[in-house]
Amino acid sequence: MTMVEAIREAHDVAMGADERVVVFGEDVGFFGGVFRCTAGLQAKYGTSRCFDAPINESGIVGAAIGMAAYGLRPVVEIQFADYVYPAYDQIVSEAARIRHRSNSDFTCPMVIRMPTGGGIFGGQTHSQSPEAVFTHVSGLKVAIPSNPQDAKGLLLAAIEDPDPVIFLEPKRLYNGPFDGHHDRPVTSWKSHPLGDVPDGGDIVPLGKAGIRREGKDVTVLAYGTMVYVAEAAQAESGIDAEIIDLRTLLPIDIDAITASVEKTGRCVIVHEATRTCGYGAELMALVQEHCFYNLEAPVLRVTGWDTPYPHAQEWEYFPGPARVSEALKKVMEA
Amino acid sequence: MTMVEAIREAHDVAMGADERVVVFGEDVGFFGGVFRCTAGLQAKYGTSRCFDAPINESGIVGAAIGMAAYGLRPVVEIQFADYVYPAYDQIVSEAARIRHRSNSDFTCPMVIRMPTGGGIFGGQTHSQSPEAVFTHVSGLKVAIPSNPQDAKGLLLAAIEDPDPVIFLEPKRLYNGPFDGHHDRPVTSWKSHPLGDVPDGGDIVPLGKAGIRREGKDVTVLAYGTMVYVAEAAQAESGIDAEIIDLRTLLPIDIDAITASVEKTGRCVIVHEATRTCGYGAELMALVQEHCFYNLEAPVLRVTGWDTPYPHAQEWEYFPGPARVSEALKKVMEA
Amino acid sequence: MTDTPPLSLKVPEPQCRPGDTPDFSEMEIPRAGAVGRPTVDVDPDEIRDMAFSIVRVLAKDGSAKGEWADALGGDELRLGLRHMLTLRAFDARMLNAQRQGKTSFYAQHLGEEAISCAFARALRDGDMNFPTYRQAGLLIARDYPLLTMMNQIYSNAEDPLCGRQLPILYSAKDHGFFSISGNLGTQFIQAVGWAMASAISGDTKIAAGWIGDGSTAENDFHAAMVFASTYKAPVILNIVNNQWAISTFQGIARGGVGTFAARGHGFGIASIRVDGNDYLAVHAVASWAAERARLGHGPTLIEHVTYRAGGHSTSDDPSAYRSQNESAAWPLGDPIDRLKRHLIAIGEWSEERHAQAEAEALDVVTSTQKKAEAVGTLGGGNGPSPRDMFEGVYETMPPHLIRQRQEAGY
Amino acid sequence: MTDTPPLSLKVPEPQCRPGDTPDFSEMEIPRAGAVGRPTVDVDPDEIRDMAFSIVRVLAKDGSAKGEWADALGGDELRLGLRHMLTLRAFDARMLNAQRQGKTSFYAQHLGEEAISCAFARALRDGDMNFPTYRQAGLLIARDYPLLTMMNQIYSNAEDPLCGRQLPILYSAKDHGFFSISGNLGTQFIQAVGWAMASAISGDTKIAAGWIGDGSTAENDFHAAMVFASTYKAPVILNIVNNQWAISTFQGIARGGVGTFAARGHGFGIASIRVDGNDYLAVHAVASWAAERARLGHGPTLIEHVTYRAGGHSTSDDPSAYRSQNESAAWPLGDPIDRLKRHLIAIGEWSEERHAQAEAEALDVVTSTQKKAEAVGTLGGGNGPSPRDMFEGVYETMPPHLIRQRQEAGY
Ligand SMILES: Cc1ncc(C[n+]2csc(CCOP(=O)(O)OP(=O)(O)O)c2C)c(N)n1
Ligand SMILES: Cc1ncc(C[n+]2csc(CCOP(=O)(O)OP(=O)(O)O)c2C)c(N)n1
Ligand SMILES: [Mg+2]
Ligand SMILES: [Mg+2]
Repeated sequence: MTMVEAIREAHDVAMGADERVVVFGEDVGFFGGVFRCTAGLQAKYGTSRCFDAPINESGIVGAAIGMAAYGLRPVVEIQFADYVYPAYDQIVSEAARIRHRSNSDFTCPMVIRMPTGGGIFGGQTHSQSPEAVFTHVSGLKVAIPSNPQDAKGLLLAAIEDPDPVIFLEPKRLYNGPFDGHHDRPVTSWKSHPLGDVPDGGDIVPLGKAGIRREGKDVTVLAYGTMVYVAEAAQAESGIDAEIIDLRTLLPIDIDAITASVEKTGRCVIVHEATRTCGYGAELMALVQEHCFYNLEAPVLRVTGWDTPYPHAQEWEYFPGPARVSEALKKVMEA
Repeated sequence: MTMVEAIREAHDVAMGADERVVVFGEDVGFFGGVFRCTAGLQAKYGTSRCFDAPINESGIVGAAIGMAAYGLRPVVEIQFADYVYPAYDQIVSEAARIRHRSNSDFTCPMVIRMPTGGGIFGGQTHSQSPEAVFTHVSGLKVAIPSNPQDAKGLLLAAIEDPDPVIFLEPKRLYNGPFDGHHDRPVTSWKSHPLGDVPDGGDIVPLGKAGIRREGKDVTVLAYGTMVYVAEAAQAESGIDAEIIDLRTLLPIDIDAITASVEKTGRCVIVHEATRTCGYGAELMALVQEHCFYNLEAPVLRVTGWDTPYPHAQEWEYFPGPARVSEALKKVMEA
Repeated sequence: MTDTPPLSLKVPEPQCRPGDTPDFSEMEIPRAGAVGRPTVDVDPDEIRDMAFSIVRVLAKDGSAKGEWADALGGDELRLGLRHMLTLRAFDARMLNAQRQGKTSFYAQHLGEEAISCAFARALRDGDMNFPTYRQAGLLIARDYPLLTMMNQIYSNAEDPLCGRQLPILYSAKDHGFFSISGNLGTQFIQAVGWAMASAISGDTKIAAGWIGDGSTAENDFHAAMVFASTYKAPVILNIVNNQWAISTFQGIARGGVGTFAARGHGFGIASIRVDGNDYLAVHAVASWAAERARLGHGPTLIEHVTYRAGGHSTSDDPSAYRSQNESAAWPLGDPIDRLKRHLIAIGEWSEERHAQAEAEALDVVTSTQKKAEAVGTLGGGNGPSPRDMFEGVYETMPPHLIRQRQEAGY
Repeated sequence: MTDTPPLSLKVPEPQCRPGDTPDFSEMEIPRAGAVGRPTVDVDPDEIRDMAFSIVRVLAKDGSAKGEWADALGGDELRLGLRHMLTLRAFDARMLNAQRQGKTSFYAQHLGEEAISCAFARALRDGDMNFPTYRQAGLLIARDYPLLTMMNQIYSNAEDPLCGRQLPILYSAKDHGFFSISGNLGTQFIQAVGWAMASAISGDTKIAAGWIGDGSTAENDFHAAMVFASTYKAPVILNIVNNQWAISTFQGIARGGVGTFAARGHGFGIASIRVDGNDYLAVHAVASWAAERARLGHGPTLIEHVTYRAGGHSTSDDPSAYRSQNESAAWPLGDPIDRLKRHLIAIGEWSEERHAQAEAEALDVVTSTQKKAEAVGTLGGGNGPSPRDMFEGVYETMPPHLIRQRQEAGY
């Protein structure tokens, strides 16, 4: 199934199993969301468990916080990650802090879903990857699946989690894997093993990375769409790279990272977000702190540039396989 | 003079020299701000150039953006950095992007001032250091003075700058330097050379770090209050550390950093903000990218913990001289 | 109080969904001319009822009725008609171009043309609009070059925004048109700030903010109302109520009050509802609000009542969430038909001249489109340089961006 | 329109500043009993005028007047008086403790005691308040232990929040008191969300949001109004208008409309202004709003009109921005005096008993304070463990935090 269908199914499973799970957001009710991730839920569970919200991201999150404090398990959709900033205060000052500041008198189990990343000619307001402004915030968890299997399993884990989870959905992967070769025919999830999603309620645990390819020469740390870009770059460069799909950015699976870098002695970090103070900076710091004496070459970052996400220059901005291959070669030659 | 007086004087000089400079924010008008940084301005320049704003940080920044688009030079105060998040969308999606998205048809010259950092028993909502959520945003500049001289010069530079500047004022330094020894008598700026502030309109340029102490053993990268903590740690550890006061975090003075680390081969990064994805992660990445082959030891980060800023445990949270000294020793022994 | 029954959540529902028969009979529509025109210095309290009525000028028979029927002459009305015809033709061609893959995205104005076209004519040079993506009439009615608009839509080498911004999110300072944001609501408070700046500077210019019915729910709406109310800013705050926000009907944003204009009553702001499909009414109300602002009597909130006859954008299929017949059932008619009928009624126009004007509008648009496509279309090769994406992040490019540009090889 | 004069910025100014003579004669104060009591299912439109008047029960002579004079008996009134006396004594002692350096910060309720004390008695167990730092009466009037409050204020080893949170930002779920945020406004929409959750769950509980006059300017206020209006949430939205926001007078937030209660009219929300220094009036209006919410008639916006007789907080010196005589000139008097006079008037109280009750309240507070100080005061040694700052960031501590805790040596 597609990632959209997997996300829909995760909602369905969770709502069916737990009355406390409620779903709302802009256009998520009758219509089922602009990406159709909640299609059918209102018809099945009624308007008081799946409904349209006013266009107010801060209000959506703020109301969800109140619902979570009451005892529900709200799962809300922000239509695009680019539109989460109005909710930033409610997320950072409230959702992330309520458990700590109240000594667990009140808690905030909720999931804030949002399509993230580029590759769809969405320009600067439909393409952003804001993960780093959440991973800096203690009290939050941040997950980002790269395939339908993980999308379902991680979303179920996020809904069960007792704390607030930012759930980033790489929109370019909704209907098929994408390795950055925009000029080639699009592929669908049907033909991909990870598009084959198990029934039922099995979760993919938060905080555990996945190894997408074992290799001995260099460790590639990636997540979301960049996992496929890394795979393409590996194939094209022929370098025996170990590709790690981080899956959860906060808390990070440091053991998976160190185990790999200790083995390879080299590391390339890939993300779509702008570089300065992006999540790659933290990965770079962690690798340096944990594996300094194993490193045979400087760790490299391949990222989006420090500019707003452009419209016409999408493919010059998007860190594609060519740039990642180059980094792989560079880190091997160093 | 104190840092508060220096900031006041910078406003006064700028308002006197340029009619387009207007100042507003919560309690900044008649009262002159809860930290008194705008005291006297309304009386001198009138209520239409210095006035109280409704308690709406998003509105304050949003209105200032409109004023900047008109051609004014707004300087707004956010009462505490902890309260800037409601304005995050206006800052990130608007102020930072207007020049780029309009191809300079419209621009956004404005300064957003806010007291930052802890050390005053302000608890989790009067102590935060949110610099990293701004340094990740292309289109913004971020400055943070550590003394009255820089406060005046950097603020004047920020007001003259053609682009939006986030101006962080370490509130623990408003009335005197503070090295983390909270149990010792407070010192004032009078007795400090950097409290001696030149008259007139000389600026301290954005993007240029200051070397606070030359040394050959290890480079300490610090800013704001941490500069004094670093000085104390240096003195107490006796290690010949070179202490760099970054002063501007975006754009960063990479030349000053590399020059120093190439010389010392060792680096300790100190900030008060939470560690994960803090500004220190980017510094760590930059040092690694630019000085990998000069590094004789892992770069270390001394930071606030990944928790909300506590009230009672302030001094266990605050990265004081003891922790920095320890890091200096550790990096020397490595 | 004794025990109470279980509570339940009330979720507003639209009157009709796909398959249902649209019925607007609940909607109270005063006849043209019924609502009086107060003086521009009126106390907002005295015109409370105007937020619950609708200012209308054009009657069914094409005549102009009442105190709001202001002095627009035949030439001005024909010009207005041309602007609307041009906008409609422009939309048709650009929708088509998007289907042909010549651009990534487009949003049309179908049924809403009168609002931006008439409003633009009520402002002066130097005034500033803070528009949404559905007010291109503000540009067309102030003679902004269609070619420049198309070059942006095609993100070609002559795109004035160098391919950085999405199609249709125009920026035209010298045409009183602020750079459109892709983020809803943010610009409403910016318009108020701009107006405050004009007042601070002792200027005579005014600003106009624009927001959709759905977007009034955004928090920036509140900021705009608070600041406009407190500082009596010379600003016109326009709500375009086209009944829908993508798939969400206006009731979700409006809630338990009858109209969006009523929001103004909480702030002591003069609030007027106007028939958004009535060129004369929109122009008259806009002129009234502009004069009020210019004379220092403060802000006006205008709710333009209209209907989004087309899809939300080229990414949208309305048949999934609303009845296909709803547009036909919409009681305020089509703005172009209504102005045309009026011009004919007053002997200033004819079916023939209209057909000719329609053809002319289409000609102009099509020939301009050829020119634009000769320059290039999205992904068609002759686009803006990758260098452009690094420019303009700051006035002067900082070292780290220069390094990145070099790393990128541009 | 011909050329217009230069515009200028209007910045509202308070009636008086230090040195000026306070004058509240502009303030319209209906006599006690003048405002009628509608049925709880009333259409908000029918009670528009209530947002511009003030519900008052207690007359100058101490008698209770009109339809809002509800059935509180002597015992309940004496209890209410005790709650207010206790809160006032508590404030006095804690202010003093702060001056002595036993805590970092305190904010008092002087003059506003009736609001939270009376409101608390109108709710039921299970209902939830989302308070600000100026509603400690909600705890005291529901018998939350003073000792626990003080332990938090002193951040000592028995601080229920382990020293993590500021003094006075209490959290007491089982007393219907949500964890107070240091960020203004954020909780107003959370209260609406909590109420929606109760409705979604078919529960009978209601929520109450709290916000200050100045904080109504925050955008979260809009979110709360929009969601409450759209989903008819069972919530009471309380605005405590104590005339000041630190140094900023209420006119800066209120703007061009006469009252804060009027904000509700833009949303079709029942809006009532009440004399916040009148225990009976606050209790009656709160009970009315609670019943309205519980019966599914939706939200009520209440503006409590009062005066912040003390400084904003221990960090504030009001003499710098307002007249020292303003408090004395405040026309609605003191809530404790007024309830006392009423009790005496109805023969349920006497000066002697009052003096005694005052003494008792002070006793209770002082002896409790001794107990709390015996445990410890801020920085006095016996504080919460540094370990506690690492706990509760998440339900289970993630590896990176465990590492940091070890690095910290705890
Ligand atoms: C902050 C933000 N949230 C969500 C969106 C996605 N979005 C784009 S248009 C739209 C609907 C807007 O409806 P309305 O305000 O009624 O304007 P209309 O399209 O009807 O003219 C939404 C939800 C956005 N662009 N920005
Ligand atoms: C988001 C935010 N902005 C600013 C502040 C700083 N601040 C604390 S109290 C206060 C004034 C609040 O006034 P009001 O809402 O009238 O409540 P009152 O103190 O009068 O009870 C301000 C500006 C804050 N705590 N949070
Ligand atoms: Mg709409
Ligand atoms: Mg107040």
